[in-house]
Amino acid sequence: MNYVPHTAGDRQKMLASIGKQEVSELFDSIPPGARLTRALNLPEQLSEYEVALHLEELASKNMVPSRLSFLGAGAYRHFVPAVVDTIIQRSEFMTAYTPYQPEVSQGTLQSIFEFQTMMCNLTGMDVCNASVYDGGCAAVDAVFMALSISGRHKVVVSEGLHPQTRELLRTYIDTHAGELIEAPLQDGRTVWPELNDEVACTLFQTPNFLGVIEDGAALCARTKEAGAIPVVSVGDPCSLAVLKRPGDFGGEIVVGDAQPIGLPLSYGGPYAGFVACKKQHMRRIPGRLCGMTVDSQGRRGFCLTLQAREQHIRRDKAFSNICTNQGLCALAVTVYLALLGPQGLKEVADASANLAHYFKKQVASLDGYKLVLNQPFFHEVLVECPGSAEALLKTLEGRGIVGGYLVEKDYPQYKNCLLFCFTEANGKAAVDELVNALQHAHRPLEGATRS
Amino acid sequence: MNYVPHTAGDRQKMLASIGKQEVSELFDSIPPGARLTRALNLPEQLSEYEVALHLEELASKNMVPSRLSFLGAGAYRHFVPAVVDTIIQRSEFMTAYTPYQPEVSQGTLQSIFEFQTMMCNLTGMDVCNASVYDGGCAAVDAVFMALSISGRHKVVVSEGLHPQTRELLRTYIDTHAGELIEAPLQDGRTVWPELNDEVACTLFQTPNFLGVIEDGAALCARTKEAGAIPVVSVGDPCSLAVLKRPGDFGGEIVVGDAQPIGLPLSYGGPYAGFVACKKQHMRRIPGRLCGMTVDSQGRRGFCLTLQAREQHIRRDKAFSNICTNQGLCALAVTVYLALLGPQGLKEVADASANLAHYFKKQVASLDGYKLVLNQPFFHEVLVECPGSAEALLKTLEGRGIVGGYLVEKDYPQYKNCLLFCFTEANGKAAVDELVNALQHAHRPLEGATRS
Amino acid sequence: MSLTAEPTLFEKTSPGRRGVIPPQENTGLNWRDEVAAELVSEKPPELPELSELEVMRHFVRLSQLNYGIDTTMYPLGSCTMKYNPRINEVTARLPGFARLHPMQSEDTAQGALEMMYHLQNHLAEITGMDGITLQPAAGAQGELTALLMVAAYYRKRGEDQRKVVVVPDSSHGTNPASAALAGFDVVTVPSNANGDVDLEALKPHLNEKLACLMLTNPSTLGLFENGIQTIAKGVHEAGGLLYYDGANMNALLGNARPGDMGFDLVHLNLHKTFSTPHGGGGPGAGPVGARGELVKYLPAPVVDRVDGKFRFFKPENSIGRIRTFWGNFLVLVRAYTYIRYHGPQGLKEVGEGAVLAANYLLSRLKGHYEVAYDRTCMHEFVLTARTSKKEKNVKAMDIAKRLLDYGYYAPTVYFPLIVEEALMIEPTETESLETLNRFADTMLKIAEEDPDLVRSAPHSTPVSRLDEVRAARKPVLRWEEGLS
Amino acid sequence: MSLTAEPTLFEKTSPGRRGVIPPQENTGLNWRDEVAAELVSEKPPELPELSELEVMRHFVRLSQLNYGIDTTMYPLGSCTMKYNPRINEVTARLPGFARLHPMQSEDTAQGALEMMYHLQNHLAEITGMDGITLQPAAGAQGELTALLMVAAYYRKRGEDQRKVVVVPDSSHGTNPASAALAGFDVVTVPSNANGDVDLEALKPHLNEKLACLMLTNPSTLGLFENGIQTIAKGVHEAGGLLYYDGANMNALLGNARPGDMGFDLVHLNLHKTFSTPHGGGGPGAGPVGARGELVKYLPAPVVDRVDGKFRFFKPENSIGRIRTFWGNFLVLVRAYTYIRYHGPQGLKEVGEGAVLAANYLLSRLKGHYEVAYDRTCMHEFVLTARTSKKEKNVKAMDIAKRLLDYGYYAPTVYFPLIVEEALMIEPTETESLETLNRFADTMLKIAEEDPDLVRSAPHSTPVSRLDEVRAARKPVLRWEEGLS
Ligand SMILES: Cc1ncc(COP(=O)(O)O)c(C=O)c1O
Ligand SMILES: Cc1ncc(COP(=O)(O)O)c(C=O)c1O
Repeated sequence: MNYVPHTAGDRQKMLASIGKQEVSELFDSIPPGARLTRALNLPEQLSEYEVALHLEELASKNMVPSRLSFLGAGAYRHFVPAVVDTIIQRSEFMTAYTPYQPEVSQGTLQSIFEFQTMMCNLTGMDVCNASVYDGGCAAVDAVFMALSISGRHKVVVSEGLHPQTRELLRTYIDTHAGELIEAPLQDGRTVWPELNDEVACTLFQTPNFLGVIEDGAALCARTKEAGAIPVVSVGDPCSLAVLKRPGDFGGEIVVGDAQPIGLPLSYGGPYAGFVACKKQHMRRIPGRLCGMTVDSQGRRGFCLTLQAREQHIRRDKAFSNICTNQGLCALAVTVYLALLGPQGLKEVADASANLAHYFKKQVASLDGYKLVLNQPFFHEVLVECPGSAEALLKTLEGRGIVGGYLVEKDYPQYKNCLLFCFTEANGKAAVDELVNALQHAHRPLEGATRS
Repeated sequence: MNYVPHTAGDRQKMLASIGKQEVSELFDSIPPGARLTRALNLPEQLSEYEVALHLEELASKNMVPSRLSFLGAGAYRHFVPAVVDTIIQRSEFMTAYTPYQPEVSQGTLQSIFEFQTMMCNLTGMDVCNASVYDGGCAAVDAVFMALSISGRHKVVVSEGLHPQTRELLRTYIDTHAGELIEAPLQDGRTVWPELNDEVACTLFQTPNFLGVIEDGAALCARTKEAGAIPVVSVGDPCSLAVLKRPGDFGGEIVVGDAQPIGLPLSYGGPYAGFVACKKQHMRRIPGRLCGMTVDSQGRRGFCLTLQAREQHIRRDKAFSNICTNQGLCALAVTVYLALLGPQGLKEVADASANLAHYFKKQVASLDGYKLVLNQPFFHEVLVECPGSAEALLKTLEGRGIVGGYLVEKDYPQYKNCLLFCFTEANGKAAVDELVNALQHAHRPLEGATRS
Repeated sequence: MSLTAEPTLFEKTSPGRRGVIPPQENTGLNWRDEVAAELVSEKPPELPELSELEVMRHFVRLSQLNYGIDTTMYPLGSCTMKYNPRINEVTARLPGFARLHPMQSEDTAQGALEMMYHLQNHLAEITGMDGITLQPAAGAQGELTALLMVAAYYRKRGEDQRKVVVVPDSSHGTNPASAALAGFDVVTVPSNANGDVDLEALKPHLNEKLACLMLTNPSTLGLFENGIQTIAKGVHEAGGLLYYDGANMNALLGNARPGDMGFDLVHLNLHKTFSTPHGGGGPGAGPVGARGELVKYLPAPVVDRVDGKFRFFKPENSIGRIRTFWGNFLVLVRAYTYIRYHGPQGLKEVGEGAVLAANYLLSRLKGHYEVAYDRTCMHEFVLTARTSKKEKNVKAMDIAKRLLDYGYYAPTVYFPLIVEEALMIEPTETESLETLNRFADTMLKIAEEDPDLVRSAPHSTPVSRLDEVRAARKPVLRWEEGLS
Repeated sequence: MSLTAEPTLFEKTSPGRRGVIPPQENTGLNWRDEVAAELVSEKPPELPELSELEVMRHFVRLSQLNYGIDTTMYPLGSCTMKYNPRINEVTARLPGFARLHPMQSEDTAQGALEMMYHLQNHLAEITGMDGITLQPAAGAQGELTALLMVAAYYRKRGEDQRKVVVVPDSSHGTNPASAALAGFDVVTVPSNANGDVDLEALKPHLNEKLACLMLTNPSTLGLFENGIQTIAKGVHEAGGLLYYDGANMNALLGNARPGDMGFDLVHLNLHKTFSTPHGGGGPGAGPVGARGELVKYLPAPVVDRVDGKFRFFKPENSIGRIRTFWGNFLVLVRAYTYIRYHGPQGLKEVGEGAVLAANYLLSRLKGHYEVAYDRTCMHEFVLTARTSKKEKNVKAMDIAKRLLDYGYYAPTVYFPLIVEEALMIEPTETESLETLNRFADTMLKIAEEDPDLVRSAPHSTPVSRLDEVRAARKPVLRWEEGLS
């Protein structure tokens, strides 16, 4: 099958106009050795119906998280209103390119402008770009920004930053001759080591990977004392509705992934990373920016701007190589935020945090389970389990519960500890069911040891 | 929850302008005895998320037909391309009303015009309306048309017409002082009784309810000899791509349900009935018609026309009371037909018929199963089962197979017979699986009788 | 943007071009070999030949020529063009609903039946009725269904002489049309100066021939029928039945119920009050409710719960089946979703919001436009352009067309018939104060505009006023070679 | 229709208005009681307050200000704006994919991993590579990924001195930007009069400092690189690697493979060749393929099958993780759907259709427009308006803008940089002959139009040319009180 509309007759007409006999002649410039003379070794074509069935079958082999899913760890299952998907499926949004021709792209451009505005308001920054690949890449971008702004080379990163983001930094840091210094957590909270004048920036996440709300004000203040740039990574950005904003406590660059505010889990992508910053760093920000201006008749309009930062103008001198970004995902976030509004987003955050604190209370009273950290937290709670946490996860799975995240993979110090996440999409009854399951999960195991 | 945007402040402003203190005052014209003073006794409101979960739960209690579904009997599971739903979900189509203001409804109007055209082409008629409620109602409408055109009162209806449509005729016929005469099938094919000059019309279905392709030419000819109007009901309209069209064999009014050509099964609705006819009956056709005309600047445009037939103009003298029709369903059909095109629709019909004939061959060789009819058929086959057909259906259900239709409910003469339906959405492998299941289904039963 | 006319599909066709290709499988046989040649057509059907992209683009472009609720305020009186919630589109597309075959066994469709069962009960509670059928596909079919029940009821009681259905002169066209279709004689009673049914004029018809009085309440003037209790008493004393056309039920949700006003039968328009999308003409759903004895006459089947299982059954004196299968099921799913979303409080707020919005808009327009009946209105109100027509030769239709230029859909015009140059405006509860104000400002502006400008409107739409006379005189109802 | 400007969300806000209300449950506690007050904000965030209908209408109206593939031909060179099949949107929304949590155990995501495993293999076959990573989110990230692999490869071999990446002067901006970002020194080589890499100019760089030559083939001029085999030989003999920028792979599908031409590394743009929607800027996916030894350097994780189970694993010398989680998964689902739909034959027809359409359009425009390199093109070609600029002062940008008036999106302009006044046109295989002809006719018409008219275009779009200088000089990058 294909979507090529040319009939045999069309092909004849086209070839005649070109002055060729056969379509294959058009490929004559390919040297014989480089020309494929066999068919590609791929499965045979399927009709639309068959391909849909095939994909349905593949999809059915996955276990779909329900209300009984308590997995967060960097991707959060919040409720997304139906309007969001309706809008992003609008042909005029979905099948447009990057808005190079602003006169026929005002829809995309204005929505980017609205995205930028709302993300600035949420983070307390002055400028936000039109999205980058994901939250991890946004953190890398911010570090590169800081290295280039400061001319320094050390980057102090909290152990509370998402482990995968820390991996990314390790992958990329050499390209900028940077040096990564990891600041360990103490009881789940970041403590900076000595910061000297080689430090370009610090980078911490709040709420951090273990769910803890960091003391952002203190961390930023210490960073600034050292003349470094405080970069803040946002855990779940819905928390910005109820927690002090990075801009309020001294952050100068704020990054994160907007997935939790408008995007489905999607097995990890596409999401929408963002980089926001204070005005002074504006010209160093990577990615597209949309600005408000006027047209030749003085009417308001929007266009891409400050493109001198970008690869298509600056080539090897550009600050970033990004071209295609996560536009449609950013649009989804824009629609989500417009739908939820200040009160709605606050309620999402409150409901999530309340359920997490409700769980904490319940789990603390369960035999064998222990709260690991004694810190303020948002919607994720670290719990030490009696016995093997991995086995516990399997048991829960058998009951249709997607349990928490096994942190020992990334934090060996927290053996048999699970990070449970709660959002408004769980609901109290699901939390009660989880608690109940936890309470009974280890019975058979205990029984087994006794016999 | 609600979708009312008025804030408390808005309400105050609005009341002030009206000159009232409280919204409840606006209801003062309702006499106290008629005013509800308690809350409605309904389940409490749910958030969008919760209502979605609730409906998902209800939906999950239904068994969803897969490729292994062989149920037809008036509703046919053909493949519907994804584009269809995309188009009918376009805001501008979905949230518009009947196109009373043609200047801002050209999208709806032109697509109705295209629907009318394609349905005329498929049926061989000159005029088709913009849809009526369903295929059964279309048949009733056609009978009313014929009664009114002919001034006669008898209506001869084939037993091969969908049993539910025959029920409808029984419900409605008295209102028009008509008299229904049922013409029994002989070996699955319609044979008219004596037709005299009291007969307003005859009405038969092809392919009929038992899957048989009627001898339309003979049936229409005999009808016309009696000075009556031949009304033809189309079984699955995809058959029009490969069978002689009613217009070709003498039909003057053609009705049917367009569900099979573009609409999901939807547990029976909404579907799209249609009434098409030859030019001479045009001014008696019920329902909306869209016509091509010009605007005040001579540009082509479309508008509703011949409205003098309709209730909003003619009130108690109208030919039909229809107002809201099945517009969006007709649009789905229009998109479907445009996507499939002549070749595609033909392939759908051929694939369906071929699978049915393939099945016939297989089943005929199975022990205990018998083909009931010795007639040309399209994509439904009537099979007599060894033992209880009802029990067989249950057995098949246990294997995930939605078996055929138990015709004895409507045709007591066909005891233990099942009507199996085949479409391109089944595929050969599914048919083989059905045949295999049939072969083995009665084993345990036989075993049971032996012991 | 260039919203130019879009050629028809038939002008874009190209022989041999393919769109979607259906699945195919080789069974090794050709069914044609087994069927007499004269039954079969070898010529493929006459359908346009386009690529998938061409089809997509065609309909996307066509859609752009439409106004819809999602693009603009749509103050079309009597039609309740409110926001169509998108979650309803999601629930209606759940495979467990959308893929269900209507002939499946009840055992394999318990979720569908459960939904229908609850929806029946919810609609009964909302209207104050004892039983509901979900079958009718629209309001008009609901009317016809109910009138068939009326006829059967009287037949059963041996009161076959009751052949008269009375409708007010403000009634919707479907009311008399349905009554006539059901075999009744239709009598129209006038409205009084207040817009209510003229009780004196009604009286002579309250006799042994009366089968049924059909009332819309609030009426199509947007007014609550003041005499409703007197009317109900009179009709019932005469042995007649009272029918409620529920097209305007939106106004009363949670504040009043037809059952409590004395109505015996009602229909609802789920595509109005319960906001299922109008779809450019349909589909809708027009459930009918009945009280007392009449419940036994409901069409078959209705859903009941027996021993914890949901089943279809046929009421004792049922008029029979009135359509195929079980109703416009996916429309029912949407309405059920809507009801569960709102709950009792939400529905009450809907009705109140609708009435508040209408009265507010009326207060803004009063003084600038002539009001047909100057009372507190319910969810809609009717203006009259009779003076404007007389003095400036600007008719209701002109004002309606001019609104299109400003990006609004038009009010209902020339209905109800008893108001000369009627403009019937229903803002619905989902329009914001800001939108209502902008609409009012536009109306005020139009009232001051150059009559020529208004008379020749619309000016900025893809086409201008269409020659409807030509359309009717020389009907072109399908594409044919040679057209252009 | 009135496609007037739409106010921003912030101008439509109304204090206290609610849109969607999230689910809420009373847990009997308030988390704020347990968290220090200075961490918490009591003030709700600054977001606009609108009703659901207002939000819906806002974005529907905004969308109407856009052109997209579904509304018009979008001949944007280098971007492969072909039809985005809707079935791909359906498969990407299957709950089993869309709701899957990236941190679920592999055992509970076997369907997802199976799809990724097959997609890796299919892309390897299509490109002639030995291994694929699906991780990169776009072409540019693919480039960077591959260049990190190059760096790691040479580091491992002890060839740290290989610091030079060579790009042709026709290369896309991301190529030099990625190379620089990856820490390489970028050298640009000129193209010859034929549009190919100037082999003489290249030679001096084929030395022990050469890490990699990045080539787009067909080049950004739409031309197949004539010297490809010579180049490959030269690069390899110098110990360097050859990188394939797959942005233009659409032309070659099924007819040629970079692996067979001697490329060692490739990236693909699934949002181009495999038609996942561009979404007004993204998301995309930029899988990278590698040959031989380089496979061991792919980023982690890749999917493999072990004992019938699908698992993530980390290649031996992996450069590590280059993004979070497993790639733009739902974009991968779409591309996989696309590949399975087409099969080997369908994909070949795609490439052939694209090349045929481009050459046909070129044949229609030749003689009326100056062609930058008059050769058989592949999937796109480049015109130059240099004479038009000189003689009529009508620039490439003017022609581009004028096309908007006729309802077409514009070609890519001023790229590649080596062509003065470049207009780069890529029709793609999904445009019909009729559409190509209409586009060609329009281009011919524009060539004859009054230069003033063309220079001041567009005239019929929602806004006219924007003041981009002002936008950059006084950047307004967010809404603030007082703006208008
Ligand atoms: C007052 C009134 N009654 C009845 C109807 C008919 O309802 P339907 O269009 O659903 O058949 C309408 C529809 O406009 C109406 O406004
Ligand atoms: C030739 C070429 N290379 C690379 C890229 C960058 O790809 P992406 O936008 O996916 O990052 C593009 C995109 O326009 C391109 O055209």
